[in-house]
Amino acid sequence: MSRAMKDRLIWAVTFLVMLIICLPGLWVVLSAFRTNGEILTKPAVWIPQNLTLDNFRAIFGLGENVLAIPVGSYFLNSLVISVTSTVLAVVIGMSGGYAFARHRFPGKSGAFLWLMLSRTVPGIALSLPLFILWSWIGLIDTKLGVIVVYTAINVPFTVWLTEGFFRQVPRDLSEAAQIDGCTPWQAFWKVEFPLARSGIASAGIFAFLTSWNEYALASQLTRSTDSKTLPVGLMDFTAQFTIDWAGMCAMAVIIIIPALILTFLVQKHLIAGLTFGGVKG
Amino acid sequence: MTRFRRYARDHAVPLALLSPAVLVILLVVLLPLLFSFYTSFSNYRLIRPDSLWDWVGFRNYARVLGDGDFWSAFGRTVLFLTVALNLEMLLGLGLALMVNRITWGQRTMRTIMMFPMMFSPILVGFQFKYLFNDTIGLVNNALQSLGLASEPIPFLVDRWLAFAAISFAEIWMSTSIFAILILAGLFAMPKDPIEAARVDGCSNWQVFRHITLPFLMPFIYIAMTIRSLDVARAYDIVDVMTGGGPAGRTELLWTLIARTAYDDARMGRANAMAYFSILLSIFFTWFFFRKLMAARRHLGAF
Amino acid sequence: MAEVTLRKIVKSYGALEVVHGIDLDIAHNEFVVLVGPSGCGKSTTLRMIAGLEEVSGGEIAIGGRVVNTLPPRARNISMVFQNYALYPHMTVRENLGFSLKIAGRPPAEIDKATDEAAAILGLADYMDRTPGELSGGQRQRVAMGRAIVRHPDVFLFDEPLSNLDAKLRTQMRVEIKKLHQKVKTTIVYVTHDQVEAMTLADRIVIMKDGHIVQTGTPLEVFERPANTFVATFIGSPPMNLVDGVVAGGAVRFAGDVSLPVPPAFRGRVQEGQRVTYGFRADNLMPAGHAMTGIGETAEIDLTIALAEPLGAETILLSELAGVEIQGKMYNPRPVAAGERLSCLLALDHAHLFDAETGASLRT
Amino acid sequence: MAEVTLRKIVKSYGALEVVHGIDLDIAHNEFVVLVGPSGCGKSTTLRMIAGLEEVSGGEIAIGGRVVNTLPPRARNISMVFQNYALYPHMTVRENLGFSLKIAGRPPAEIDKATDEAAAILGLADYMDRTPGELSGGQRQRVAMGRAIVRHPDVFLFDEPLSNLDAKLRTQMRVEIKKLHQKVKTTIVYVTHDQVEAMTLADRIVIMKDGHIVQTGTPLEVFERPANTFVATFIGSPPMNLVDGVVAGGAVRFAGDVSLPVPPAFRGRVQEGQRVTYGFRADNLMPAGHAMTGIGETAEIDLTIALAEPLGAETILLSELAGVEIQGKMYNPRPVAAGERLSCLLALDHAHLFDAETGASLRT
Amino acid sequence: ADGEKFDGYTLRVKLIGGAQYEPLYTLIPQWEKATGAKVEVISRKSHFELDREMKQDIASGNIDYCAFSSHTNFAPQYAVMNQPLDDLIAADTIAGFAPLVISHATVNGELMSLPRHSDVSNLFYVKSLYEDADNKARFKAEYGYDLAPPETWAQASDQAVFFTAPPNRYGTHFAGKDEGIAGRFYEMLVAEGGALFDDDWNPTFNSEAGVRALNWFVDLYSKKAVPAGTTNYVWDDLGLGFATGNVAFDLDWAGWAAFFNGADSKIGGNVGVALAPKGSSGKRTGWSGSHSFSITKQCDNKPAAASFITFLTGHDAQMLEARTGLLPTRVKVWDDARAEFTAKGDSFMVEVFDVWGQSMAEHAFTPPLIPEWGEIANALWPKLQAAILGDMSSQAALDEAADEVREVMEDAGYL
Ligand SMILES: Nc1ncnc2c1ncn2[C@@H]1O[C@H](COP(=O)(O)OP(=O)(O)OP(=O)(O)O)[C@@H](O)[C@H]1O
Ligand SMILES: Nc1ncnc2c1ncn2[C@@H]1O[C@H](COP(=O)(O)OP(=O)(O)OP(=O)(O)O)[C@@H](O)[C@H]1O
Ligand SMILES: [Mg+2]
Ligand SMILES: [Mg+2]
Repeated sequence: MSRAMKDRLIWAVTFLVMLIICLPGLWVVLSAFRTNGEILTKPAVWIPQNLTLDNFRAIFGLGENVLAIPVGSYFLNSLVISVTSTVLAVVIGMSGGYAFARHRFPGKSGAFLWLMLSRTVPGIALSLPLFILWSWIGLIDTKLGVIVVYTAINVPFTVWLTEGFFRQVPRDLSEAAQIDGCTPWQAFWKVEFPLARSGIASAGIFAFLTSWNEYALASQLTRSTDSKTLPVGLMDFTAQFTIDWAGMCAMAVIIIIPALILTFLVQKHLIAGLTFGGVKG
Repeated sequence: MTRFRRYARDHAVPLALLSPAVLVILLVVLLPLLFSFYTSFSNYRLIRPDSLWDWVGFRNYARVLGDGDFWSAFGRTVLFLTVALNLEMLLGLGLALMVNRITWGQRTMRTIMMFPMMFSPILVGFQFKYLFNDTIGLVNNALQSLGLASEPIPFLVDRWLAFAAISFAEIWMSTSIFAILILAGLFAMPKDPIEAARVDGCSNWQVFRHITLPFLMPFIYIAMTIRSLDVARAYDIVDVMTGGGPAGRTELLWTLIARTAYDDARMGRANAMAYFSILLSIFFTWFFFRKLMAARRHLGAF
Repeated sequence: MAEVTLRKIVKSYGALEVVHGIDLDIAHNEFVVLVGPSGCGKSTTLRMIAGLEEVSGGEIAIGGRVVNTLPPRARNISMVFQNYALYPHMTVRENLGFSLKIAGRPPAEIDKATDEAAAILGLADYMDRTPGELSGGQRQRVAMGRAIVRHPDVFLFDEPLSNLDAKLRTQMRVEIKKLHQKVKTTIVYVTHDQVEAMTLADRIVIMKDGHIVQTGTPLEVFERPANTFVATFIGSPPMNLVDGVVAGGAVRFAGDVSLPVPPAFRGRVQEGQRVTYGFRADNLMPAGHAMTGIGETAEIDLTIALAEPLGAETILLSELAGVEIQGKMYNPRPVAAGERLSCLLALDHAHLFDAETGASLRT
Repeated sequence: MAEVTLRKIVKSYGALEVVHGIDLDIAHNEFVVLVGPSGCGKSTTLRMIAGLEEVSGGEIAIGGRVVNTLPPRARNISMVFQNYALYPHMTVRENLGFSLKIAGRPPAEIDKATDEAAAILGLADYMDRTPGELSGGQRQRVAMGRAIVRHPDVFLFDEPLSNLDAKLRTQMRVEIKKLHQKVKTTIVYVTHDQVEAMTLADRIVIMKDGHIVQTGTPLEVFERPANTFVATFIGSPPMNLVDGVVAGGAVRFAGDVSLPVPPAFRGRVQEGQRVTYGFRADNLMPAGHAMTGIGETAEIDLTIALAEPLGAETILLSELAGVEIQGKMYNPRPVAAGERLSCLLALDHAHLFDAETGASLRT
Repeated sequence: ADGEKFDGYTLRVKLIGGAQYEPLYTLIPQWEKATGAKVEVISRKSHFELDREMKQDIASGNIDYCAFSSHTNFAPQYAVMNQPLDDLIAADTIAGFAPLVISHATVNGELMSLPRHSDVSNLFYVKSLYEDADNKARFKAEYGYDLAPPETWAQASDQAVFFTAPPNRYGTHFAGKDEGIAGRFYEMLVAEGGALFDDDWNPTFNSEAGVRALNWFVDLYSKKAVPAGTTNYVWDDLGLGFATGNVAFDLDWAGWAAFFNGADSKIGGNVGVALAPKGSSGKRTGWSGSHSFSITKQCDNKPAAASFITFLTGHDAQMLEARTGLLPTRVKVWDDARAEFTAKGDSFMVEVFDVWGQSMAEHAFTPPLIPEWGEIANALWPKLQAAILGDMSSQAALDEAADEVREVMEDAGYL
């Protein structure tokens, strides 16, 4: 088999696998354009009979007798919270990760472990004390409050992840930069940061998606349209006795699309062989 | 004190670099933790604020220790963690390797790969709750339409099927996280040693086994550690899909704790449980941390 | 039997062609040295033979079998990479033994082979270090060791000794020679070291800009360079080249200097032909510091611009017809800049090239 | 003013001490070449001067100021790394201009400086490639270029030319020399190339196992090696060393051969003293192929074991008192193995060393 | 309350959200206009979410709002913050509500909330199945009595088994987890003549009546007359399941009525309604409660809050909700709504209102109005599930549950 053929075959197989993985998700997306009666029924309706935008209309309050879900402000809240906390987590994480990767100091592995352990606390043990603490300092139902919390839950792993990637950047490169007159900060920013950017991008993606999709804590710390995020808004579709699954799916699509776009943009920084050709040996 | 001051002076740079991380964690994790630690010794009930001062000593712990439901949830959680983490790791590794091989349209493929990551855990919960529903669920419908099953399969009821179903949902949601982290690790890999290994007579598998994998191990362990802590997010999924039921068949520590804390409003007892679950997480973390350090040492100066 | 045959091998990176259809037949057990200026395509050629770089055009055969699409492991080769390509996560011992381990050899055999290689390479003290803890030269020796522990059909060496000191390099050269004689393998060897090229090669292949310019035994390429490029590339310092015009059995240069047409070229040039006159520093020496028995000589008076003492000999820089030339003073004495010396040129070792094409006028 | 002073510099990696308290004074504008066997601590020493490696003990001063705790950027040095350490994410142009950009120079100046360096290094065609798309030699040239675009107080070069072909290396050598004369900086240069060491150095420092063994001008170390290590390390092929016993104005070797005590050592040895007799291949030549004017000679008959033709000369391998020795045949003719030749040894260039310590008996 | 003005005052409220609840809020601007006050909805969530939020508010003392959505079954938990309404709401206003509903909203003799709408379950059934002659004949042959909507739970059980034909049809289904199954068990317990507690708050549900009540579920499950997944079902699953026509009859609240009989349902036009069956004690099941509005003790303008909740439970407001099938709490609204349906010719909705009206008036009862109801339910339902799934016997399950409930009651200081 020629190499080109083999490449194509691998491509096709991968594509197939991806498709299978995506199926459950695609079902959700498709459901957004169908009616509840058609999705959840027996016998199943395999071929959608009538695709409709009603679910979306309802979300925006265009249907009859339904109050619009304030998607606009949820969206904005989600965006502000996720982006800010991601940036913060990545910056703080990078700074910590760099310290671990490049500096020697006594108690280093202890600190590293400690940082990890901070993640072991289940949300439940945190959420109520956090709530009380936050209400004392007036952070309840504010975007800032959520941002701080998300930053904290994302920091440990942005630290570890970026640490791993900074280790992969040959030390000689930052040395060369320092010889070239860089301050350690310049050496970091101009040489090590660009070379570790695969890792930083993946940490960023991970942090962003965690914040974007987080529900448990947000559902407690947010109260109103001032701070409620999209996943919390998703629960607007579950009333006491009913769940509007099709509506939820429509909302899901609204949640997924921006995340998809943002991830697509960020992941262009996942690049192979960034350090190739830099050092010999 | 002077020793501390000297330490601070000698290592000012790393300490300064680390301090934001430490601060934010102190604020968001440690302070609340102290509070909840205190409450685990009280009969604190949310709806009776004054019960915060109702000190009960080790009663909560004693009760939790003697609670069969708690221990079966504990065991199930360990099993769930083990199964989900390992499968996610293996599948994620496979996906990452596959995507890494692709040259044409890789960025699009990567985005497709991350598709499940876009789903909020509660959404995933609902999604699989409906997919696995025994009467109107898509899976049952499909199996019956294809003639593979005549009776509806109670995915969310049968002891093992239900466990499999929640594991499946969790794995579906999180495999791509592994994949993307491992993929990034693959991208950071030097390619020289791979070429050398191929010349040294390695088959593709041997290259993977002897070169790629040792390089990836630190990344895999980091991902494992992150995830071992993060599967607590599975709470949302399980809560929506089965709520830990039926009859506690899918009860995990988190669902049990959450119900005790909020539905029962018995915060003190919930926090006692939480500290047991912290112990569990500490064990997992420490385990992976040791592995990580060993893998690092193995990679030497790299 | 492992002869290596390259047929019209082309390599392009995207639109950029860096190897332009080279043909080369390497016999079984031959020791071929590839030389050429930096960036001419030597490493690329080795990497194509190894199967690490896809061939953009042409055919590579090893032992008579076309290997274009075979993976490296199916080609049974060993390679020393120019950039070492050590396994950073393995100790020196593991690095050395890796290929044997992969081949499933018994541990005892592996230990024996690695210990042997380590002894040859002076690495015995470093066996348990990882590459990150080695000096540059030590790393290069590990790279070398990794190649020689095996018994492949073909050895590919890409500047394997460039970071070693002269003494070690001499030792290693001898070891490589021994290895070649002992295991009877085909060797393709890239080097920038003239001495290595001259002493090791059965045949030297000179490349330039992705083409092969000349192939021949070391003495052939040294004594009968096919063109001015080879003439200046082989031999150090490079051959002096001065443009002139043939006039009455001599070549006349600018500034009214002239030198006789060298014996080997008499009858091969025509009156008025524009030629390039070439001779090596070794063959231009101050009278009184010349060797005995050097055949026909011509005498030129030169003003010394700079004298570079090298120990046993001194390089003299001067100027002929506006071109900088170099001569050599054996058994040297101090020479001041500006001193005027009468020098002898050994005409048997002088060359004439076409002034346009640079091709030798010997044939 | 940038003199570099090392005082009892020690470097340890954990428990392993690799540099054992070296002392070295380098004058302003001096060109010092560091040589020594692979792994002896040359790179480590450079890296300590640069501030990349913490000093485990001792003091480093640049321009009179102790710099032990200063970061690299405060030392105003340029360095060529042995492993290049290029910025893989920048083009060649960006790599070259990086230090100037950091220093905040105007773009026009940066362009000018990089273009100039690129021209010198023959990199003009590759300015927009990244290091990954370059050949080994091209990468090394970029590393070199990065150092020379600046005007630092001290240049540190770690084997900067090892991957270049002879011709380019000669050119580069000249460029470095020019640079040194032009900008009047202090240079510390590590090389394994004897010619480089000899031609470039104001002073050569020879290291071994983390110690300095000898310091001196190139001719000094070549002609008056302080001990057998330097004698064999400097000069290629290495000096021949044969152990013997002083007996009546001559040194008697095993197998009843003897050679006269060299003139410079007469009166410095005692009857019966055990010595090592040293002479270089350059100074042992077949009669009839010898140079003129080589002073006092001794004659030995040698059986040739192997002849290695190098072009202008041929290395002859033979044996004296059971030790392998090398001689040189200038203006060579073919020699068959086993041929017996009468050779001349130029006694002015022979040495005697203490057989025990290896120290020269000259002083 | 009419005519009062609260110009410039901003009333902060927390309201239950969700599709069924929100139409009411479209009336809020009217109240704002009438009183000159502004309403700021600071939270709008489903009730379970809201419940968590309340508890957190109580815990943190962070109560900076005036009115909130409550539920009669949950209300006792909010005692710390809940303002009794007796002095705030005019007696004649209260008199307009159904007395039973008002009694459900009264804890320890104090009115804690104004009920907004009620819920109680009755039977929906697929008419065609019951009218099919063949079914009738076969049923009679098998069980010896005529096929008609069940009067007793024993009959219901027979019919469920009779109609079952998996995978396409099951006899019935029930909410099998959370408060759903606990509440269902509780009403069955009552219908079987049992009680959760004795007068001293000792748990007594592990009595014979309790076992009988639980066995009703266990039998159906073991005979596969309910979908196997029913143990995971909550209200939405029941509604969706019945609407697909997979289930013969369904005990459910009135809120689904319009949906079941509508275009999105497979059984539209084919739905019959009947009163919930009786247990062996002759009592009908009637687990009930009302969504309601309450005022906080911390409220800085209680009259405004009172005016607001009175407005939202007023006649017009309830008419609006009744039109969508929600059960009003005002007596007059029952009649007016029924009249309106009659006028529109919607006989199905008229029938629904008749049936649910009767059950609200005669059979509805609430669980114990104590804060621990949630904990009790949580102690109960996993054990009930275990019995239903066959993991343990009914008696053992109830005994274990009783132990846990006893612990709860002890901790809470009842015992
Ligand atoms: N990280 C390290 N840990 C332990 N030993 C080390 C480390 N780095 C270098 N060494 C050792 O220190 C010694 C000096 O190394 P250095 O790189 O200075 O040698 P060098 O003189 O530059 O040799 P070369 O000519 O081979 O480059 C070597 O023996 C080397 O093995
Ligand atoms: N990835 C690449 N993309 C584009 N050009 C490349 C790439 N790799 C190598 N080249 C070019 O191909 C030519 C040949 O490179 P090669 O490495 O074979 O040179 P070389 O003869 O080994 O040189 P050296 O002696 O410097 O190692 C060089 O001019 C180099 O710039
Ligand atoms: Mg090369
Ligand atoms: Mg070195």
